[in-house]
Amino acid sequence: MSLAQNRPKTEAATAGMEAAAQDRAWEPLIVAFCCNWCSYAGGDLAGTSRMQYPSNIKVIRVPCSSRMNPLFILRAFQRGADGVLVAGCHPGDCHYSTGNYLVRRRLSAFKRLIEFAGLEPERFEVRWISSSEGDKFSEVMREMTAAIKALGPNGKLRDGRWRKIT
Amino acid sequence: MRYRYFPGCTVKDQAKNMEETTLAAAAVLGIELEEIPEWQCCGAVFPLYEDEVITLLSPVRTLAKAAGDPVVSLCAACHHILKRAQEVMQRNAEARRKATDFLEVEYDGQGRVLHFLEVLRDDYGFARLGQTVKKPLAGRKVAAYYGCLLLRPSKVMQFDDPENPSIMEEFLKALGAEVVTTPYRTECCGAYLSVTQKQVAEDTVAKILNSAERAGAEVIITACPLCRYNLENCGRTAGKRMPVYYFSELLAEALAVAGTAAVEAGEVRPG
Amino acid sequence: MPRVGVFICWCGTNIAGTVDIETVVETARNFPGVVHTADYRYLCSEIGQDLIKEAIKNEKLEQVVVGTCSPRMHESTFRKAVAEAGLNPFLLEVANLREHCSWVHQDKTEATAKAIALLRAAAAKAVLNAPLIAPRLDVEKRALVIGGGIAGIQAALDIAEAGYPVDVVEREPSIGGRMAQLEKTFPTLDCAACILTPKMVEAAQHPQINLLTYSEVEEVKGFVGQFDVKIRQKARAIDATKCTGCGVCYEKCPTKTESEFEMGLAKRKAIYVPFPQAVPNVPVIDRDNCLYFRKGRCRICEKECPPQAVYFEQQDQILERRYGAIVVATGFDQLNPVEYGEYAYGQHPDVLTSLEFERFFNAAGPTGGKVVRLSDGKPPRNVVFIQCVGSRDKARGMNYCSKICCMFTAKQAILLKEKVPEARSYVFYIDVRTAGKGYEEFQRRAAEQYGVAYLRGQVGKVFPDGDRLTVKGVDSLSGKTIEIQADMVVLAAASVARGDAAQVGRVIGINSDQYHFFNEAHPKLKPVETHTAGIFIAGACQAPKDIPDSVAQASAAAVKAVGLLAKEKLQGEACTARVDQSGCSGCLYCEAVCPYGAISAVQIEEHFRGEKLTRIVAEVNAALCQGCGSCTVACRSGSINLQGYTNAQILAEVDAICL
Amino acid sequence: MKQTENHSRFIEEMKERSGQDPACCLQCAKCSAACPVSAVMDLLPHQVIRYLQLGFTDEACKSKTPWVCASCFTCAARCPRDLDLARMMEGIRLVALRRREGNRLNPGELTPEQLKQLPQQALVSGFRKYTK
Repeated sequence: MSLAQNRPKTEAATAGMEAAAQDRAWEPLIVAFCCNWCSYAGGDLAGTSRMQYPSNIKVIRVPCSSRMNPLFILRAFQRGADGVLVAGCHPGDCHYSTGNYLVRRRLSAFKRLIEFAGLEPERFEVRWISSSEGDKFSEVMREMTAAIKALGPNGKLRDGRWRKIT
Repeated sequence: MRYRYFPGCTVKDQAKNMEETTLAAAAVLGIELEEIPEWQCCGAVFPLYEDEVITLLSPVRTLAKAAGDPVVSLCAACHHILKRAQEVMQRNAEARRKATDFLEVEYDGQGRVLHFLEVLRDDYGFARLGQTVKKPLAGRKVAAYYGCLLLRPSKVMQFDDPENPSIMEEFLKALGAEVVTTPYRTECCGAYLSVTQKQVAEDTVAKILNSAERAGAEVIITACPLCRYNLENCGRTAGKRMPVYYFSELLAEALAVAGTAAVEAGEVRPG
Repeated sequence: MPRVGVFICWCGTNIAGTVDIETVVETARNFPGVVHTADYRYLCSEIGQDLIKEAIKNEKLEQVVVGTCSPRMHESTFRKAVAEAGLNPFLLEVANLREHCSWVHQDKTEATAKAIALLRAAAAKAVLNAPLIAPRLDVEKRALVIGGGIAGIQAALDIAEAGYPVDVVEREPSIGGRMAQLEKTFPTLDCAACILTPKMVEAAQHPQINLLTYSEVEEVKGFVGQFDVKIRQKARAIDATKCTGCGVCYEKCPTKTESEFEMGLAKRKAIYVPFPQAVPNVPVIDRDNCLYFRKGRCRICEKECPPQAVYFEQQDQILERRYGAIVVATGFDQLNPVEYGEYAYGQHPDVLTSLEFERFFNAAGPTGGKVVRLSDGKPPRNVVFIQCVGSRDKARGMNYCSKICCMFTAKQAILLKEKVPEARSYVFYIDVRTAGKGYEEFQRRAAEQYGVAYLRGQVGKVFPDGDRLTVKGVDSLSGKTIEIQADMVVLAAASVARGDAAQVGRVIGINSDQYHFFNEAHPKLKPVETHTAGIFIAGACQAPKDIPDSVAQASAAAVKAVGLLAKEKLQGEACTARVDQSGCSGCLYCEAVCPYGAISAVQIEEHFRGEKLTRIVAEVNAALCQGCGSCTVACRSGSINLQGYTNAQILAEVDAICL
Repeated sequence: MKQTENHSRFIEEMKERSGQDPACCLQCAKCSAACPVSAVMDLLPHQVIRYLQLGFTDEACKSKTPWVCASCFTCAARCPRDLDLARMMEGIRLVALRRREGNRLNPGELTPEQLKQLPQQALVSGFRKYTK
């Protein structure tokens, strides 16, 4: 039995998710891959400090930004993400010493590739956010959301069977 | 070396000798100062409130006319306002749009905005100036007075160290003068308070001149007509007789520029 | 499809206030594999954990998903709970519904939708979880302490007393650090040397402690329990086994240069010990200034040395050693206030930093213990102390409070009154911060019994006018501007991280904050740990700190190090990389990117159509692998996977979030 | 003294137009110590900011201080919280001027001698600062 059933329902909850979603204008979906040691922790600090940012961003935790296989990013675009962010420790501060140097090289090449494939380069960003930069974390999230909102929905690289462009 | 020259109102009237001595010296040094045609007042005050765009129009018009060529001025106030207006044009897209739309010009903050002293330091070089000097001001004990507008805010003006500047001292050294440093050289002289509350300006000026005197200065130089007015007028009230010159007057003297109105009028004279 | 249980935590109102729990639970019920859902006010409580354990048993759950606070907070708690119920602890996934959702969003509909997405991703990853076993690792029973100030000395003594050998690496020729530079310590005014020197000697004589002075750490490799460290022992040009510390060499040396220990206020010789009580009492030749090293002649010290200990040909030595734990205690610097032109520091000899002023009180200091003006050698009558020079200053300095300045200024004002009874002290302050045992009483004593004038305000400018300093300040309480004709001005410059702290942190492998102070693992609950297991921090390298705090933190770090060294075996990383050797082509790109040298080539035998073939493939040493996953991306055939974060799992998360 | 009813609107406008937030001031009073003309102010600069922090905006506007301020930028150059007080003073002046509370400078008050000797720059800036 769910304890939640005993609680009074709030207005927002009773209105129903579906109806609410329909009332709203298009909202971008942004997938953020954050390294466990710096950027994910920076996100935690943003939370502890109650630094608000748009809910469009959904974070996936990876041990290190060097775990980022470009395929993960392509998959996100394929499945309907409008933007993808990879965040790791500042160069030189990697928990695993050199991981972010690798990802810096890999993903700067990858960024040019997706640009070549016709995607606006702003849709894919790599940022360095340390565990003490809660403010930077929320700022990057706000900036990225604003940038993607300005670009509009992404249709490129998208698998039409997966998620509809609303 | 060619520059677009913005004189400003004061330099054409009350501070005429600053312009005359500068132009005469510049001619000797091979620095071409080409007056911007149909220039207007710089605005006299920099609008500190971001919604005051009207006050920006005048300096922006001047900057737009220079179209990216380096703009040089002599009056510290003019230079301050041009430099800060340029910074607003670079930083604030909203103000830039409003100002350029209104003026129907194109300007996005490009180009160097310089004070003549910066031209001497950065482009001509004080070392070279030292070699060009014909009549070194040997034995003349000169103090430099900077005032506010050239130095602050230092992030925008980027003129010199705001608390311990050295450009005027190096300039004086190049002219062969004996440099006297006074700790009050960056303190405000009272600015336009001499218009409304003269007593304030008299007190601040007395402090500056007393300290220069104690340090052994015989002459004090400035680049600001208002500073000069205050130092002379309020200084006189306070019983001080230290001569106040524009930097350019000593420059012309050291270069032995003859025939300018200033020299003939006896404005350029040994201290 | 495994049987998945989903548990949602309200975290009081922390999550439930912004996320509609009921909707989330309802939705989660329909995730693939989910056979059980529940929610509770505090899932991390004992009752909450029991709820999970019961469900695992009753519902025969094979995978557990919790929607709670950050996994960095409670993942280990729930792993333990899952393990207690008989499941492998790695069959657990955490969705971060608090730090990444309820605390950063206000709109309940949005937050609820996001919570569902995050939970869906966690559930999608969970169904692909496999049981993992962490390797057990050896522990080298020796500790390294970096920095030989009071914090380093204390940590070394505590570890040594617990029975483990310790090496102390100190960059300077002597241990002692900043504390050795101080004359007196607050709030008791006992002499710094009197309480520090015995500790220095104790450290030097302890059979378990090995002092490596005039040495620096060059490289740290390995991981908790097995750090491989390279230490450069700089050549002193003295044979320490022969030197008796008689001091003839530095008496005879003809070359003088500025003494670092005296903050440049006095001279030392090119061959020198930094201060009389130095430990070890073995001089060093400063090669940048020594006549012989610069010009190839002199060698007076060599001639005069009675035991013939001078040894010009001595070379730097590299010591390579393995340590189980490391304590970092590299200390702090005082900000150089030259940026603050208005205080005339560097333009007038009577404007000093407090650390410089401290040396005036010391009998062995630049003035022989007399407080006098450097300009004319006369004792000062009016001394102005300016607080917060570079502290609490986001424009030109540090945004933080340096914590110790209020106290050391009160101390110096008291000492001044004792040395120069006719002197008057004026302290310009923003706030007086004296939290600490006996601190407030001490500061009040300065104001009430020693007549120190405290002025609440700041100084606008110091004018070196004539032979005195005109200080223009303000007292904000009376609203009066104040001009003081001062003889000396003392700047309480901010305590800052060592100039090369960022570089040192990089070498050691720990990260630092925006001011380059080393970061603790948790600001409240892990104050001496770092994010790198096995490396601990103590003293002012973490943040400005006074002596009692530094000593306390050093002892805490020592206990943590000892606790680690006392372990028979350590549990290693479970989420390690694994090679699927059937797909591996043996290109070994993975080996090149591995920062731990955990990947190597092995030869395997295969039987193919009755033939026996051998080929080269990659193999991961699980004890060395730290689980960064870098190799998985380098692998061209996708044959290396990171356990716990497999390609399939991350793709499943992406799919689930984009649904 | 009491809080002005529309003080929060005033502060909001000030924050937006001058980019300076009085809440950032920690009242170290360095501005007052640095001010070359504080001698003739009825409130020291830090006190004006304190009034704004407390919502005593009317009192801040009535003070002589913003009119004495010479915009020499010394306070801003030395403020440890990076506040530009000159902009804040300008904000107060503008509010008062825009309320048409009367100009602070009357051309008739200037002596013929002043008019002759004062640099144009002083006249123009004086009128720009003190009149609307």
